[in-house]
Amino acid sequence: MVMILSEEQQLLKDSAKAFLSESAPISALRAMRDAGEDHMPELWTKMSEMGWPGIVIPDAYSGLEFGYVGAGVVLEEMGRTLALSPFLSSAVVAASLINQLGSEQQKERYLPGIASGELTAVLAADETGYFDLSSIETTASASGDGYVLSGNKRGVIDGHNADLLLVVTGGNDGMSVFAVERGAAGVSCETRLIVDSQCAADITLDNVMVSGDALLGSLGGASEAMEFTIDVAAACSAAEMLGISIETFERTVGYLKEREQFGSKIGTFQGLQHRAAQLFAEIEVSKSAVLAALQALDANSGKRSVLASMAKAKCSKVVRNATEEGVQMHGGIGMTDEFDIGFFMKRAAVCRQAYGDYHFHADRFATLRGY
Amino acid sequence: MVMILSEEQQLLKDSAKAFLSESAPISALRAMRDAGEDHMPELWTKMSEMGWPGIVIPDAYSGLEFGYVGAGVVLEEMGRTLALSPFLSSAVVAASLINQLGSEQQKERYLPGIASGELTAVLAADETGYFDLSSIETTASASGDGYVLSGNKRGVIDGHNADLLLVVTGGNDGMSVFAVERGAAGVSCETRLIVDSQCAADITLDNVMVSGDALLGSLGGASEAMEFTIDVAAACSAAEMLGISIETFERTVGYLKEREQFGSKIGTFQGLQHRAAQLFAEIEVSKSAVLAALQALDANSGKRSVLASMAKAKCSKVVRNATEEGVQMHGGIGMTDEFDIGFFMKRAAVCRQAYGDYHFHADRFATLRGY
Amino acid sequence: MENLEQFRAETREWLEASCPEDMRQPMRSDEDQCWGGRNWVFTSEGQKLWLERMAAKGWTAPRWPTEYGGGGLSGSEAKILGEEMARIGARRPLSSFGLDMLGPALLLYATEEQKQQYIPDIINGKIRWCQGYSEPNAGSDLASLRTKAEDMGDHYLINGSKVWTSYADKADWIFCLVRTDFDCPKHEGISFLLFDMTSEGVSTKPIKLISGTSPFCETFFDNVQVPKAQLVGTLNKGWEIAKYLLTHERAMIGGFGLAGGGMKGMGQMAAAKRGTKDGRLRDASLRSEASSFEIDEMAFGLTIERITDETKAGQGTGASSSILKMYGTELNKLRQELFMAIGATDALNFDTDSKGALVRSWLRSKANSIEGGTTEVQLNIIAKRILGLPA
Amino acid sequence: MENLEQFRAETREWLEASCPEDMRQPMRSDEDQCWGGRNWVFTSEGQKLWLERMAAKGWTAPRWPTEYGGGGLSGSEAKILGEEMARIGARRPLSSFGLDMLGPALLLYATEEQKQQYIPDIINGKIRWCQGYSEPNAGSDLASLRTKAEDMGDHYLINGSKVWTSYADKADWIFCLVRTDFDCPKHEGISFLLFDMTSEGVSTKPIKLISGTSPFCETFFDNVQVPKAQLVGTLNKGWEIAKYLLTHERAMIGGFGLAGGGMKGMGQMAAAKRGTKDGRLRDASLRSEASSFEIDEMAFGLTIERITDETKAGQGTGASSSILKMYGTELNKLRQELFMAIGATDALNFDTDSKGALVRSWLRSKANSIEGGTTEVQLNIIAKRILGLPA
Repeated sequence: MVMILSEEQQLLKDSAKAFLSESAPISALRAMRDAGEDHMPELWTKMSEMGWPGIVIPDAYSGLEFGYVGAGVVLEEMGRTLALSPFLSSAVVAASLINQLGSEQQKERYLPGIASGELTAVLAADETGYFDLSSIETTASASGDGYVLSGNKRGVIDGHNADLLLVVTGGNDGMSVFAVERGAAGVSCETRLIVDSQCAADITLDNVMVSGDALLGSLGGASEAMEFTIDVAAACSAAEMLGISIETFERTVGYLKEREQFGSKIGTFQGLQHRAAQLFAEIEVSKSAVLAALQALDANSGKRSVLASMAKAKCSKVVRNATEEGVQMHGGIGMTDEFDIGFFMKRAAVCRQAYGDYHFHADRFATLRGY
Repeated sequence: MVMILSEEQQLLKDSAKAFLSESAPISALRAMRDAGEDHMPELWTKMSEMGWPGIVIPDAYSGLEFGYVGAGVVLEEMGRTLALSPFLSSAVVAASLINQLGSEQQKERYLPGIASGELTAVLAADETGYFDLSSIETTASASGDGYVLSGNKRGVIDGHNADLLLVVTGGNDGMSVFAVERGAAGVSCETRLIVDSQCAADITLDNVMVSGDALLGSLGGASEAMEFTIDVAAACSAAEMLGISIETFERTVGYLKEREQFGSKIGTFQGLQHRAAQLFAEIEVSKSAVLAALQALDANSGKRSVLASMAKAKCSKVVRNATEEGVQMHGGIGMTDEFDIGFFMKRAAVCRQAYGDYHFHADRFATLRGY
Repeated sequence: MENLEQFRAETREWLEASCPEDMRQPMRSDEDQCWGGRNWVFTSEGQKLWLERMAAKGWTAPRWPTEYGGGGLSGSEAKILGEEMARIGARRPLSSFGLDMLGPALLLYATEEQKQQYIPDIINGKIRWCQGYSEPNAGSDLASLRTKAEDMGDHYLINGSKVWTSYADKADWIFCLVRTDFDCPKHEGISFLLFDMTSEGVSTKPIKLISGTSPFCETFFDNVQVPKAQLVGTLNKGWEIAKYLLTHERAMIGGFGLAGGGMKGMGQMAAAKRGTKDGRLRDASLRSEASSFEIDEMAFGLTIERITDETKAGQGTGASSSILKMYGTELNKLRQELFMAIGATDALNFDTDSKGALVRSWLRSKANSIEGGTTEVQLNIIAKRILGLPA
Repeated sequence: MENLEQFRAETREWLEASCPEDMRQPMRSDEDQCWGGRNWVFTSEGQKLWLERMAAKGWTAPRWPTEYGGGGLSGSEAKILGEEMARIGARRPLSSFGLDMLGPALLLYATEEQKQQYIPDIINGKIRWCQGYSEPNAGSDLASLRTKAEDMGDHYLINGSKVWTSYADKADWIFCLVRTDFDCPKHEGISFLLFDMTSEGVSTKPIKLISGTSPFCETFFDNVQVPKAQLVGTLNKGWEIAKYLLTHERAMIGGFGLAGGGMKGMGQMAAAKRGTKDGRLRDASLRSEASSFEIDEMAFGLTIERITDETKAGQGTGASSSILKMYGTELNKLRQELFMAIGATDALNFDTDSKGALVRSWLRSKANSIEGGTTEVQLNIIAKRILGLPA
């Protein structure tokens, strides 16, 4: 596959960049936080008007069918301005899972709503904090024509704002996924503020009754679709981290060119120059990792999972390096809340944990590579 | 314990330094290699005349009873000049094992000879190349009053020159150690040149008959003494690596002060300055690691094994860093055989592998620390 | 040796009798520290008693001379006191820049009158000090400071501002670098002044950090009058005291590299939270990282011990404070990264209660390699002063 | 697209028919490469046939113009050829500095006569070239070269010496940087000459490396006469060609960062040698290091692909060769470290036979970050040319 963006993908990227720098600059995030809010509903409305929530959704369900490379370039730009939205969680991750696993009726029921941005869905899988899906203890018991779900889900970002929860159950029969309305009887959310000014929800399902058609796919048959979804989440979250790395790096290099110490621009110090050059190379390398993983999703190639975990692991390391150097090279001012660089470090912390951290994906990578 | 050398220890270190720089400079190693030799018998004779082989051996067996800190400071100086001798393998490691495990008679039989330098002994334990003592397959079967030993030992450095092999056997009964004369019927050595100009021997024991008093300690009862011996080997080999690191570093800093490029001394470049400063700090830290591990051996403290593996792991990393930077900062000339810096990298490769590499000791450390 | 054993026995007995139960609990957060000062509100009766009892023996400053209220202990005795306090988990009775920084400088540079006036109130925690060093835009180039002290006959008139003043909004007095001569190289013409933060013309403004807390302030001086008796050391030679204090500060910050007393090891903590398999931490990649960290942490702790012992024995290596500062702070940043990995998604909590402590502490740690002289400045010092590399 | 599929099918068929069996075996060591040249002794009939057959199609230089004997393939066709060769594990028929370095420069800078004269013999492997760049004491400061070429009317007279000349003792001709003007800034006054290594006055002396091998030489020129027709490009403007070639060289050396074709992954290799437990590499610490390495290795391989594709599409980023050189060589050093860790004590063998190959290759790799412009030089280039950081 040729590793450059197509003309359409490049256009989408350019327009995302223009829109986000205009409508969702860092100052918008700061204003949201200072107002005590934890999400940006108006921004989501605007994104929805542009059709973004439908980027990965097939045309048949009112999506744009633009693919994962498309979603990735938008996420990269979102990473640059730290725009907050349910794009990744609902329009990319949850939509992909429904599209993989759902019946024709279920897709028709949910996907157009997600594509229009009116319905937001979120994956409620992890119970350990470590994205350890082998330890899922939430149960589904058959009851009449439907099921009764019980269990606890942990750290579902923006879970309290979503309309629909894609609840993963485990047990001896294997993994299953149920589409559960957040408002359903027996569902309760405990929300907590997290470091990037969003909220995460710990969700309790206490004997939640759902009808038979809430089950996506077959009982115990979700493993393959979940693997695909992990790949989607990993590669797309890597794209967001790439955007954070690039923006943090550019701001830092800009600062090196302007800040003076000991009578010289600090950018003249070779110690800093070499570290900046190394970081630049790492970012170039992570760009390729992300693009390859996204392309493999679009092609559904056999190397999809290996590439996705590679990209998530690599970008987790690089974004840590980029944000640490960002703060360090800015010095004291980089530590102040008044200055924006800390926002990147905070969002990076959330992205690094989301959908499996470095250790999770390095382990998955090794396992997939046969050792 | 006060972390400084006693006056006696400092004196020993100073005299070792003086002796080695005079009698065993790098040029001696080069001459040995170029002559196609693999050890330095005359140097060993001189060391023996000074009593070094008896440093860790108790006074009761004609040793100096000077302890492991004493052995460590000598090894550090040996690392600085890359002096080749059976000091570590025979006088420190093998002597310690005999002293731990042997009966009064056995100690009297072997230790005075080792202390005088006339007898050299060597540990023949590993069969995997990874110092994995849980996989020992060499067997000892009772036969009359004695035993029959069979098995293969791998990569025993200087094994073909030693008089006595301390053969470790395994099996369900646990580890045992036998003192076997290298010349015994059924013992054969295949030697091969290794990178630091020594030889290593792959040793085959083919139904080697030994008498009952060849068994050190009880049958299957060697585990505890072997743990002690691993600690001795790890801490003392760390001391040798420390010496290599220090010497390589000093030569490299010297070069930075004299070599000119682009019209300046290369030592003025901040990129190199910062790396040199970081390496200096790492060497300072590994000094403490080594001293603490050696002191813990002398005190036989409860933290002995943790400290020994810590020191070996840390010094393995630092000596790799020091020798890599040594070659890199010297540039092309550092890659030539004519120049001495490569000798340090080669010996470091051997020390890093000997008695368990970084991975071995990092794993042992984690296990000892309870995780 | 016998005397030391006796000292240990007596100390143990006294500590058992005197250290209140709640002062033997591990600190849960920075909030549990006792800083003292005019406006201090003790968080418990135990905190108050503990400070009073320790101060009465001079053991808030165990090695300082008894004539100013210090403990007068020898190095070996002080070590035993530390060991015995650690044995019962006793908290430090007083956290104080007076103890850690100003005091040692006063003992070295102040007049007898100044020592009598200031040191006792440091030891008993009556006066809380802050440090006026950094200035806006000066950054690492500390000596380029511009806060001005004009000689007005019987007093100096101070105008200017400081930044990164730790707890300036809570401190009673400040020790402050000011420029008393503008017509000379920047390292000359600096003087070292002490003055009351309630003086007319002093104001402070807390700086909010990315961690959400505000341990630092901007501090403004608008025609502040300072009596000349409050100058320490020689006029225009304040940089010497400043360097001495920076060295002390570095060593202190380097201590961040040490694990907290009585804390579980990183790997054990990870195993407890993440779970084990066959007795090993379940996540192999995390296990490797934890062991690599613990190896460095242990070797670093031993290095502090070794350098301390060498210094006592007169074998010090000069810029060791730079090594400790650089290494210790980088190590602490790594420690906090590992805490975050172990805490996993729970660690992202940013609530203001104790649930948010982990991530705040992680964010706070990023300043370690900036404050008290950046890592880059320490590396420059090592390269030039110890290794003698050319400029 | 149809044409490409047809090209693929035909290529596959031809390769199946033409590639000798022994040329489909993985190379066991550097010894298995075919370098060609006047004095080349083929190691097998297969090696000879393979070179002849590929050269006849111009496929030793697939993208070069057919008029000089090249393959004349498009980028897409050349990629397919590469893929099809990899499919059957076909070896490269010819390793050559003429192909990798000199040829591209000749296509760009040489006269038509020079192209006709030199390029065909590069493609068919008749002439083996070496590169005369570095000089004693110049090190990274390449442009400070002092080898002199005096204008003697119909020829230049060369005096001076080179160092780090790869395989100078085995090469037939040299492409060489010489100084033709001493009275100007060092980057001007350099010219680019070609000459025969059998010319009178040329001598070579192999340099023994720490790996025990001697792939490099010192090369001496004592009154060597070089016809003026053998000057490439403009007199005194040779530095431009030199820079172009350095960029090529960097990209080539950066390729060291790639795993060899058809090789097992690092982790699998480790698992095969060290053993597994519950399906996982037994040594958890080694497993973590292997996965971290493979992640970087894979991402780096993709970066070469991406940069190649971008360059084709005219979107190149300038100093990308410096990035690839720096990253690829550091990666290869790490690869060799891992080979050593996996090989354990066996890997220490220094015998001259194949048993010693591992450690020699490890030692050899340490030069990767020095030759072709040190890692430090690449970082300077990135910092200044790409990032625009001030000098």
